[in-house]
Amino acid sequence: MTSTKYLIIGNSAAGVGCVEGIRQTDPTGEITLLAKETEHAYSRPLITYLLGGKVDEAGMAYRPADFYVQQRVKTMLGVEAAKVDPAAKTVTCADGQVIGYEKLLIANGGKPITPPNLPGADAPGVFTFTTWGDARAIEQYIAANDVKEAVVIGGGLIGLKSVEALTARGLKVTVLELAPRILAVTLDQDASDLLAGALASAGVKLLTNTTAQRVDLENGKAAGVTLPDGQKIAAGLVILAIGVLPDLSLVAGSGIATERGILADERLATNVEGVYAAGDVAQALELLSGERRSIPIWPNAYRQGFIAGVNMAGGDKVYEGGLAMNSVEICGLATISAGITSPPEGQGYQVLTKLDPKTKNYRKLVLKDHHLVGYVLVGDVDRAGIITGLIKGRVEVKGLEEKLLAPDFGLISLPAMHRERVTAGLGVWS
Amino acid sequence: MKRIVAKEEYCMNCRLCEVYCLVSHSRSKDLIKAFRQERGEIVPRITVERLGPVSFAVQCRHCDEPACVEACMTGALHRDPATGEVTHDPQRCVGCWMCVMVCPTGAIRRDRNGHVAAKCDLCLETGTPACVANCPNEALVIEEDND
Amino acid sequence: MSKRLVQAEFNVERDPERCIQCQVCVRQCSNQVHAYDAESDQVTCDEASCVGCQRCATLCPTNALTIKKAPPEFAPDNNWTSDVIQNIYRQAETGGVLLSAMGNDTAKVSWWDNILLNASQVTNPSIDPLREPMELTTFLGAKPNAVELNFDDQGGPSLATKLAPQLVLSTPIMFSAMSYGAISYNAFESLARAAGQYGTFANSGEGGLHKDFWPHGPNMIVQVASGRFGVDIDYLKVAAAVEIKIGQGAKPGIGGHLPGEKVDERISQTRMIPVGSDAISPAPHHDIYSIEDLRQLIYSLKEATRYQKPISVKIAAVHNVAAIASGIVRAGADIVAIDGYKGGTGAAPTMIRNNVGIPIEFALAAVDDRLRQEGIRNQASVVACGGFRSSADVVKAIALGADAVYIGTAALVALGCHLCQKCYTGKCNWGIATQDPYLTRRLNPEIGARRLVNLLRGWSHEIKEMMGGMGINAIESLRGNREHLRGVGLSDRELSILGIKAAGE
Amino acid sequence: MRLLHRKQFPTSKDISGCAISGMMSETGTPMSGEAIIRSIANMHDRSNGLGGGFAAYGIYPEMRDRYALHVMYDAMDDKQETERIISRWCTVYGDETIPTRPSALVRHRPILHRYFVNIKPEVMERFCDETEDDAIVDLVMTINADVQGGFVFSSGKNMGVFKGVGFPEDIGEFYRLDEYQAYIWTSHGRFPTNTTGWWGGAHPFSLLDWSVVHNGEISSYGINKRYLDNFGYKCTLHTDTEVIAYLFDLLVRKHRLPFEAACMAMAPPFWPQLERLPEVRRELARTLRIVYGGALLNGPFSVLVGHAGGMVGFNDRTKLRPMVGARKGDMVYMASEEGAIREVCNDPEVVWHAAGGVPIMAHLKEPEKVIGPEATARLKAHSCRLPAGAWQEAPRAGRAAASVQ
Repeated sequence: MTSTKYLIIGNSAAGVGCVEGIRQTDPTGEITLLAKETEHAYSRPLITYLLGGKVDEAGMAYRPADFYVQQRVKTMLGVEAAKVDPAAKTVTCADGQVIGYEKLLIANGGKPITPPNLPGADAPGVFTFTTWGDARAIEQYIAANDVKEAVVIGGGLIGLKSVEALTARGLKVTVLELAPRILAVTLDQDASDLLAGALASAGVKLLTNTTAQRVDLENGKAAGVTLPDGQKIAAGLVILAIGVLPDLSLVAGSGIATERGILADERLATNVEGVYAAGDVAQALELLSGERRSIPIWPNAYRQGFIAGVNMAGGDKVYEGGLAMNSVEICGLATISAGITSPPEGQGYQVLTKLDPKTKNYRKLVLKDHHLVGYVLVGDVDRAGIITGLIKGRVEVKGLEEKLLAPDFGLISLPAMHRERVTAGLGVWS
Repeated sequence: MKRIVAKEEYCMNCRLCEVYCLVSHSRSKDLIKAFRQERGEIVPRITVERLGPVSFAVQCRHCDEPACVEACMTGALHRDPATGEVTHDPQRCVGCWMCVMVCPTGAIRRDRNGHVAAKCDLCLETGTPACVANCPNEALVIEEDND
Repeated sequence: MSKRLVQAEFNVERDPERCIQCQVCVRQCSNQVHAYDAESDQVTCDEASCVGCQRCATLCPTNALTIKKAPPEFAPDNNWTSDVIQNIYRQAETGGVLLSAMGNDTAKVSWWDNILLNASQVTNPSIDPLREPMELTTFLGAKPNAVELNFDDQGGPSLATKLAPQLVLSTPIMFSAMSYGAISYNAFESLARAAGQYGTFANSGEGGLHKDFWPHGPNMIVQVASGRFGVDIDYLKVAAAVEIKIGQGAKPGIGGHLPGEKVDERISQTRMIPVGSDAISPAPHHDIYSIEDLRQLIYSLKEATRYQKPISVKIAAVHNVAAIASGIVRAGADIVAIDGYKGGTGAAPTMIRNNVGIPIEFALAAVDDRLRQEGIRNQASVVACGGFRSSADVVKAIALGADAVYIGTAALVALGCHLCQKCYTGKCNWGIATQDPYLTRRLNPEIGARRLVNLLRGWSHEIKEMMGGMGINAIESLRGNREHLRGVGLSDRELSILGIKAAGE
Repeated sequence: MRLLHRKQFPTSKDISGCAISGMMSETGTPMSGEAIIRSIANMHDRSNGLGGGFAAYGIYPEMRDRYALHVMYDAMDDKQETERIISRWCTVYGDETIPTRPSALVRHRPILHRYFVNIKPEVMERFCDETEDDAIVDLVMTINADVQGGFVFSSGKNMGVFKGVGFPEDIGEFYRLDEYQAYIWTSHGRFPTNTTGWWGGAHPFSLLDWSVVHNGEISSYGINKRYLDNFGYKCTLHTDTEVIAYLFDLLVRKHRLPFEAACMAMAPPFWPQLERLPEVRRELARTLRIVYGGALLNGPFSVLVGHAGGMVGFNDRTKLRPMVGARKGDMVYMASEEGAIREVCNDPEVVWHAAGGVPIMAHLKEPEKVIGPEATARLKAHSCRLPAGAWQEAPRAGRAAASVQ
């Protein structure tokens, strides 16, 4: 059995963040990093860009090639962790290796959701799309089978980025979205409509309120899908982009508490001493609600990993809470949203909107008790971060509401304390 | 670390910092050519905000724990722990605007031409930030921050 | 009449090849000369409003702008010049008094230019101030005729003489009275800081001393003027010296007027008058109708400051200035400041500015002579002011007999003033003579103080060079040393009043 | 050729180079003028024949309570006019032509005459609380200002100035100085550069018993003159030497400053040096400098001041002109060059260079015995003598060392 001071499971944002967090506090302690995938730390969101040809393989690196050497991290890539034994302070790998640790970070991420009752879902030509491996496989399949048409099931972020990549490769794409509109979770109706318009102008066919009933096969390979109403859509490629779920297989039966994900406290520690969780697998503090929620987005993953790393190395850093937010540019139309974008009626939310259909500029702000809790910007997204900062910093914006909607809205209108803090480079929270 | 500090009591809204920032990041490095030929492609990485008589310039604050670096999914944004400088590598940037989404000062702009983020690089190539060098009232100064 | 006859004074030339539409000029002109037309993406201008302050041309990053004096081309006439005609148009339109600012700009000669300095050759080594000591330290205040000593049993000497309070200057140059109100807070702060940094004095002017500036008190001379603005015991105590302002060279015989719109909260506190009320300085002090009254005020101020501060009296140079100065010295003043007719101001009736008073050169020479004739020259220091433009002017003034000089216009020029002479409009684009918060921030007092200190350093060094050339290494030996002055192009009468020989003599 | 008319011309200040030499017996032993002539002749090249002169103390012992007026005239008219004034002001106890030895080397001589006088009591009434010295000063100023061709060039008691146009050794020969006996001799050889010499312009310059020989140029002359104006001194000669004599008279005789204090007023320490003085002296030096700014002597000079009680030598504060001191027994020597001293004293006990601004002094050890009670009382009234070292400070930093003794 080998053993290490710090053991990190996962080689994405949270894992890298953890390495950087540990090294900020403990420059020398031994770190071992385990990951199922064999690639050097890469930018997972870039897989659609890779497929779309916007970045090459070299461009996938999230950190320089010598990053782990520089950080004095022992990497074990292609090794899948199988079981955590907190009592023994060991992790058993799928290949039987047992690794002892003093501090453990579980950051093995999520796993794609596959529809349970979709006939043909396991046929060649049907893919989920969350890893570099998926991107390679899809690319090879398209080339090998000369695919011209594709169906993307799911109008969320992964789905739409897949659409963009496939379109860029010259495929004709149809999107199936079960909800009445795309990006239903993060955007409101108006913003969804603007994006749907952008998709349409790029030649993408969008079908809402529907999904595939089955995958049609031809010679054992996917050849299209059939919708509940019997409509058939021909496609040599079907991408399942319904979403991801925290991958809890590793901790099953270990005594580490889980709900939707692994429960992590404000220091990203689990209920078990010495074990931390971060990233898509974790269920940690959410800023606005004060509850623990799983928010599988990159910035949260990194920050959680970083803070976990600091705390694992003996530091004391508190996670301020994650905020759901997304930036997505579809067919040239930029959209940034954060927090609550479609508040329920009658619960005291104040909504300010400004829409210019001609320029496709849209601003929507959601406030409660004179504090911003969410926003959507479409088109002119510049300086969105100021608004994000106001949400994160819980800055009272009483009297500023109208100014917030102005396109030249800036720091100068903000309360002096907040303004001075951020312009001093101290960030929102210091 | 060194930070560019804006003294709002002496900012007079001339916005020459924007002019010189743009030139400093132009291909030609020439005022007239930059404005004639490249305006629209490139944007200044500094913005003067004004409200009544008060104005000040904002550019990247090179935060201690930069939200943009945390949010950057490609690793294009990086904070040099030795100098504290937050750098941006346009070669690795894909223009996802995650940094735009989180920068609390709104200091990261979208470069319209390259479709990459554009932010203050302290004009490291030339040594002195163009905005500081050309601020006629020393409302922009470089201050050593000992934290 | 619907149309004004007054024509634009300046031409604004914009080089379209160079203009990049950055609009710096638009944002910087308080007179709204420049405007941006978004439709055509062009910057346009309205020349009629241009005052020729050169702000836009200075800040234009591509040097696309040239501001040129554009005198309307009336029929050539040496008497009825364009200025005269335009002034009459103005008065015909408004029925008002013509106003001007800064110093007398008429073509009358500056006598400084007709005085030349001496230098050593062979018989007397000139001194290199970079290698040899060169002393400019100046003491302002009353001096006794002689030093008296006591001797103890062993013959050890001790001082029996107790000196009257003195101001110690590292260089014989001070900043003239310019009130907070006439100039901006930042301009005032620049002067005060520079005075402290260089070891000289700034003068509060007649507008009081804001509490923010009290820390500069050890380098401030505070004025007590006819309006008594901002005068209370703390004001007197915080300063290094007190100056009774009787008159100023730019407008002898008349008072001052700060319009109520400039009296904001801060100025109101400083002047001790309500916000928005006009600050009017009467022409005379209404408690000084005679030299005896002046003596009473001088001694009231000495009592109030427990005889610890020199009391200065500032007068405008007028025809019988020598006799007046003698009276002032005999009335107990420690310092007499004489302001010549080229002295500056924020606002004066043009006719008064250009026609009342006498040049400082003659006034100074006459006063110094008179005080020496009466044997009272050491009883008070003489400070000359009114249009000093260079270190050479200063050297000449000191050689004529001044202990020190006040510089006002030169200091403002160092701060960026371009002498557009429109101080009284309150729209100073250089942030100096204005209270508009959008404009005042244009003067960063850190830069201002640095520039003023540089000016003092430069002039002081030049003074040292000129002294070194004369073979003099202490300012005491230059002061009143008219042997080192020669006149050129001056009449015998002028030479005789100045007390100098003609060149070649 | 009416030489004395020059004094009426508002000419430029006289600029000169020159040699100076002085010798004194501190015990008051009389010496003939032979040695001082040899000494000054040794520095022949420092003069150009346009002026030479001597001051001698103790030469009129039988008339030691009378003021000895040495006067030069252009013509007999001038003499008559002057004598009218003298007789109006003074009781004349004797007068005579100053004896001379005709010499081909001394030409264009004026009429030279001397008078032994006191101010008449009725004239003294005009001077209220002032002294007879003040009245003599007034008389000298009056004659020198009002009489076109008359010039009083010596006015002290028991001393006299002998000067003229020529090399100093020739002037000494001319005035037959080998026949006088004095306990102090000072001398001067002149090298004027931009004026021709005239008899009255030669050194020593003298007023009362002050005599000044001077090498150098006073750049502060313009203000020194106007400063003295304030106190009633009329500088008629346009020579900077004149202002030195008047300044000694004003500071020592009238303001009663000790010699060291007077020298400190005329050549004050630089401010940084002054700041390093011990506190008591610092305040004193500072006050002297502030009050006597107009008396500060600027420019290069070395000067020898003779008076009834002794001899003071001092330099400008940056020491731009030479001054060497030497001592042997009761003899003190001061000269521009050491050779001038060794010419008359081949084995001095000590030789030293005077530091800039620091006076070197010689005093009569027992003045009462030498100059009598009245002159001694006057000396005390004029100047407070201090114990040695009360003023003297270590050599001023950064300047030549005060001595090598």
